[in-house]
Amino acid sequence: MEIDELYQTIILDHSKRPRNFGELPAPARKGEGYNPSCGDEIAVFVGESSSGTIEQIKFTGQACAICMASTSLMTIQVKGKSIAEALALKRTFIDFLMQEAAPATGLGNLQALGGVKKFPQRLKCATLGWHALEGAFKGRM
Amino acid sequence: MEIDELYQTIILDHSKRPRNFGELPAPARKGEGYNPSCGDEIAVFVGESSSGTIEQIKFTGQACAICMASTSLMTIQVKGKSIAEALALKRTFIDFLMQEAAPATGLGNLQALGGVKKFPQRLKCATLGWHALEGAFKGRM
Amino acid sequence: MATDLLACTHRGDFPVLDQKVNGSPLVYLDNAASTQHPACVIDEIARYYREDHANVHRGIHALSSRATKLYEDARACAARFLGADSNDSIIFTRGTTEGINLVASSWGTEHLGPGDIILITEMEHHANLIPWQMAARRTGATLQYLPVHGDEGIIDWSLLDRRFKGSPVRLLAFTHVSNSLGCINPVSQICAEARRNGVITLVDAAQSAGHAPVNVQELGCDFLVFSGHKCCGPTGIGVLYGNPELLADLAPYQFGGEMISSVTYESAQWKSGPHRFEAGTPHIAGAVGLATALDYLDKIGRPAIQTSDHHLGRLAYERLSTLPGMRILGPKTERAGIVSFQLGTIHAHDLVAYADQFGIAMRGGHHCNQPLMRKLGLHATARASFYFYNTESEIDRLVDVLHRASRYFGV
Amino acid sequence: MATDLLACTHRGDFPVLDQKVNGSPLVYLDNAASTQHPACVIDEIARYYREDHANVHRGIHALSSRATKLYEDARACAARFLGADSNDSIIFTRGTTEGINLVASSWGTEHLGPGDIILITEMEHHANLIPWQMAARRTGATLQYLPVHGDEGIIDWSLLDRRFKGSPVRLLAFTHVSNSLGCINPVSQICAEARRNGVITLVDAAQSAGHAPVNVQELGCDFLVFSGHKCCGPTGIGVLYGNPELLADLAPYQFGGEMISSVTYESAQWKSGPHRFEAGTPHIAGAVGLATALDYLDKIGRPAIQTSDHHLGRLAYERLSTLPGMRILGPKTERAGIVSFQLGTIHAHDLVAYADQFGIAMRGGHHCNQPLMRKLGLHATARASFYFYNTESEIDRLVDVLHRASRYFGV
Ligand SMILES: Cc1ncc(COP(=O)(O)O)c(C=O)c1O
Ligand SMILES: Cc1ncc(COP(=O)(O)O)c(C=O)c1O
Repeated sequence: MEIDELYQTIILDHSKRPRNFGELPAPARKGEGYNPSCGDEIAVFVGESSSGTIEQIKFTGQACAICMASTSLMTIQVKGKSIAEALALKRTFIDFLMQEAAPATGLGNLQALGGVKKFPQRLKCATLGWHALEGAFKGRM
Repeated sequence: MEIDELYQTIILDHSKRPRNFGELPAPARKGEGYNPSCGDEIAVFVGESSSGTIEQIKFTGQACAICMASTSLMTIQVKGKSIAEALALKRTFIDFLMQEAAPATGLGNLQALGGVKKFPQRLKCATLGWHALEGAFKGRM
Repeated sequence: MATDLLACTHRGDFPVLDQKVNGSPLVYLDNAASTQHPACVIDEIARYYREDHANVHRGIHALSSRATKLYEDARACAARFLGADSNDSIIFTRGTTEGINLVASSWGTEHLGPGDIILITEMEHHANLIPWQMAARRTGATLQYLPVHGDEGIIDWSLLDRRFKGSPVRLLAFTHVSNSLGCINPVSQICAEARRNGVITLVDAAQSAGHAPVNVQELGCDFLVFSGHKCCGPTGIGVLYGNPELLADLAPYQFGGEMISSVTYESAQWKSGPHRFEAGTPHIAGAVGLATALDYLDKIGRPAIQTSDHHLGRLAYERLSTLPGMRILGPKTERAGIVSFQLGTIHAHDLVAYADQFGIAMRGGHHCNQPLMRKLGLHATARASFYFYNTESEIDRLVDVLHRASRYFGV
Repeated sequence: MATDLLACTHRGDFPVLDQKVNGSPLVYLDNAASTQHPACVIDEIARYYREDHANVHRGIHALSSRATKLYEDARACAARFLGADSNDSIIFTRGTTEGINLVASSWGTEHLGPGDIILITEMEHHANLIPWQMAARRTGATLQYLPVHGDEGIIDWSLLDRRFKGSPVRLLAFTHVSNSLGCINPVSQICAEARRNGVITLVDAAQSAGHAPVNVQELGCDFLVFSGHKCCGPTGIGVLYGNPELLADLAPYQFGGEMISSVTYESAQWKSGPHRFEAGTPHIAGAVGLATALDYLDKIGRPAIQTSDHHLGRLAYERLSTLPGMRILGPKTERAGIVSFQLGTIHAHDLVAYADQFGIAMRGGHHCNQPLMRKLGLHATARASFYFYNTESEIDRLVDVLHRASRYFGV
């Protein structure tokens, strides 16, 4: 069934047991994402190393399975990356979801969200955590 | 043709050569009628006798043939009547135009406006002068 | 099976229902968001455009007279539908939202000032909440809320009298049927109480006008609003009923053609009657289609529709209650055909997306009741809402799919 | 006969035109009030209701996704139609009137104050006049007029620069094509002049958007409005284009669902983008039908439609001029397909009623240009207005009937 492409096993797993769930204390950076059409909220906390890489990352929030899993997988995938690399990955991920034949380079398990291509209404869910991440790079807590 | 029922000879005649056209000086009463959808305006002037009958009546205005003829015929028909009689005639006239089998008692030549029954959009035109007349009974110049 | 009677005889009137979605027959349970259209409404809209269309009011030629007659007949039809005394008390709007905005703007600006209180309930749709927040901000009036208690959504209406007596309440705006709780407010008692206290009332009938007998004389309200698209009518059209005395000296809302009696370069004067509130070319086809819809509903009979609604609502409540982890909002009995719920920890979006795979159409979200949801500790619920074309077996299919969803998402 | 080419190929697309009125084939010359609908538009509206209808935005299920996609595709279509950079600059309204009211209210309230000048022309439709009178009254700004000279309706646009330089003009609102004079204003020069002087522009494209290429980039305007029903589209839908920078910080106009990002019992925050201005359930079927209409027009080609319009307008002017006692408003050349006239002393209502008996549909009245009519010493005119489905022989029939009318009313 098509629904199984959306909710792949790894997605259901990450939505039920999100990794890196929780808060980071200041001076970690915090970014928030909000989806007005469903009320979903995600907050992402980022702690940087002195060299500017993402050393620590956690998130909290109330959201659907797609959003929870996407954010959980994101935290795994961006840890250790520089801010520039993380933002590039965000671009790759969004292109992957929105464009027919976009490459999945560097996405790793995030490819499991490919089912969203067939459910454009869920695009916002799949990207909410990423917008929160970008927000974290902008404001200090 | 149906149009000839609307524009009976007497109507065309009265519209081109309206009777009692002109103003009356004060202390005659003046009433105005205005049709916002076409900009038509009629003013009716009434001079009463000491016994309260309509001794003199004149009108001015810019309006379509139906309105001009209806007002012209009205001035003839109400002259010499009491205010109560004139208002009763107004009622009879409007009922005559709006109701299928209403009597035409006392309408005289005003019956020539019967064609309006088939042209309900023109009802306002046919009654504008009458509303001005009623207005004249309300306010002194 | 008795209550499938309406669906038996009338489901076939709705072309849209006869389709498969994701391989399964469509089960349309999103009626609180928008209802579907019987063929007679769709056909009448098309007929209007094919035979009679022209601009209204200003025209003398044949098409324009026909269009004007249809448009004004639609007004008379809406007046009949609401039991209004006069056609002049019916204003066509885009929908419920515009109707409330019109009142909040025109009536609010003239009748509200600092110290005045606007009273609404905590269960209002955003459409009956934000316009009052804005009116309060603009006029200096204060917006107050009648609290809603618990998941059942109980409002203690007996406190109303004290609220009225204790403070300068000018207006009470409230919903007839809550679009997320499914509860039914006792409109006529409330309006009587308000009238005794000189308080103006606005009833949001978006969820009731097409679902139950709604008679403005019996309800005793001053304003009442509803949307065509929630009662088998076209999109883009709705009705604002206004008590003729209040309308008589209400300022216009929008300005343009058809609402003026005279204009100079310096100033303008307004027409009397409903046209004052209908600036510009109206949604003629919408009014015509709405009239067809209202006549269609009254041919079926709103009491019968109400019975069907309540039966489906109660049945859905009962059967959904059997699911483990089920939390249902709104009252157990005396409920409309609107059932919002939270199933275990499954997010409403996931549940609705899952159900869609089986052809079941539901809403998931805050249903424009964000503050209420927050108060109840919820972000979103799934909502199944019924109309007379729904069947008991559709409820069974819903329950079955929710069981599967529980297993799927591993509650 | 060359210009009947469009009517030859496209008249058959319009079911309404194929009927007799009072025994004669309908000659529909009331296009400035409202145009007719090709079958493809009527069919698409019906198809939408039969197959895809559901409420938009909030929905995840299949019908709602389809309806949302159709609605947002319609926005993209309107953006393409107007040459707008971004879909976000397209706001769906009820029509031209609502679009102007929205700008006068939202933009006006924030950007106008005592001393400021709103500049419009003496030829504006009431829809582009009264909202500015009211905005002036509300904000303390002053409403000024660019004068119109003579029956030809000439505005000396070369004075604009001096007007701008001499006083604090904040906004210039004007019509592209006058609905009673038929003249065409040089929009791009005017907007360029305004932009150089930091003056915001609003173009009323009610009479032009469906009749000629209209590209907001090339025109250089800040706001532009039009109505669907005047360009083969449904009633109840229109478009407001807004320069994205101006829209970005414009306050909402109506309040309710779909336009908020977050609501508490105390306050609300607005969405960004066009949805902020579209509170409540929109006229989905209207937007869908409008998109079909706009695509239909662009398939024919607006340059071809413009050529046809101008040809019919010029021809009508020429042939009507041969009638004794004829007074025609507007320019002799460079005119749109709108011809208002006074025939001898025959009142417009009588003329229009008479023509209707021969199946000819025209308007008679002040055409929502009351102050202009008064300035020209007229109460009302008859107006024949053309679209690409009209033919030269229809003009001949009109001329013939006007000759008869002259005899009938004994001019
Ligand atoms: C120039 C002009 N502006 C505005 C309008 C108003 O359009 P609508 O009635 O569709 O809002 C019209 C049409 O009557 C018009 O011709
Ligand atoms: C109770 C209630 N009020 C108001 C509305 C708003 O109606 P509309 O979107 O048709 O303006 C709705 C529907 O969403 C509703 O359920």
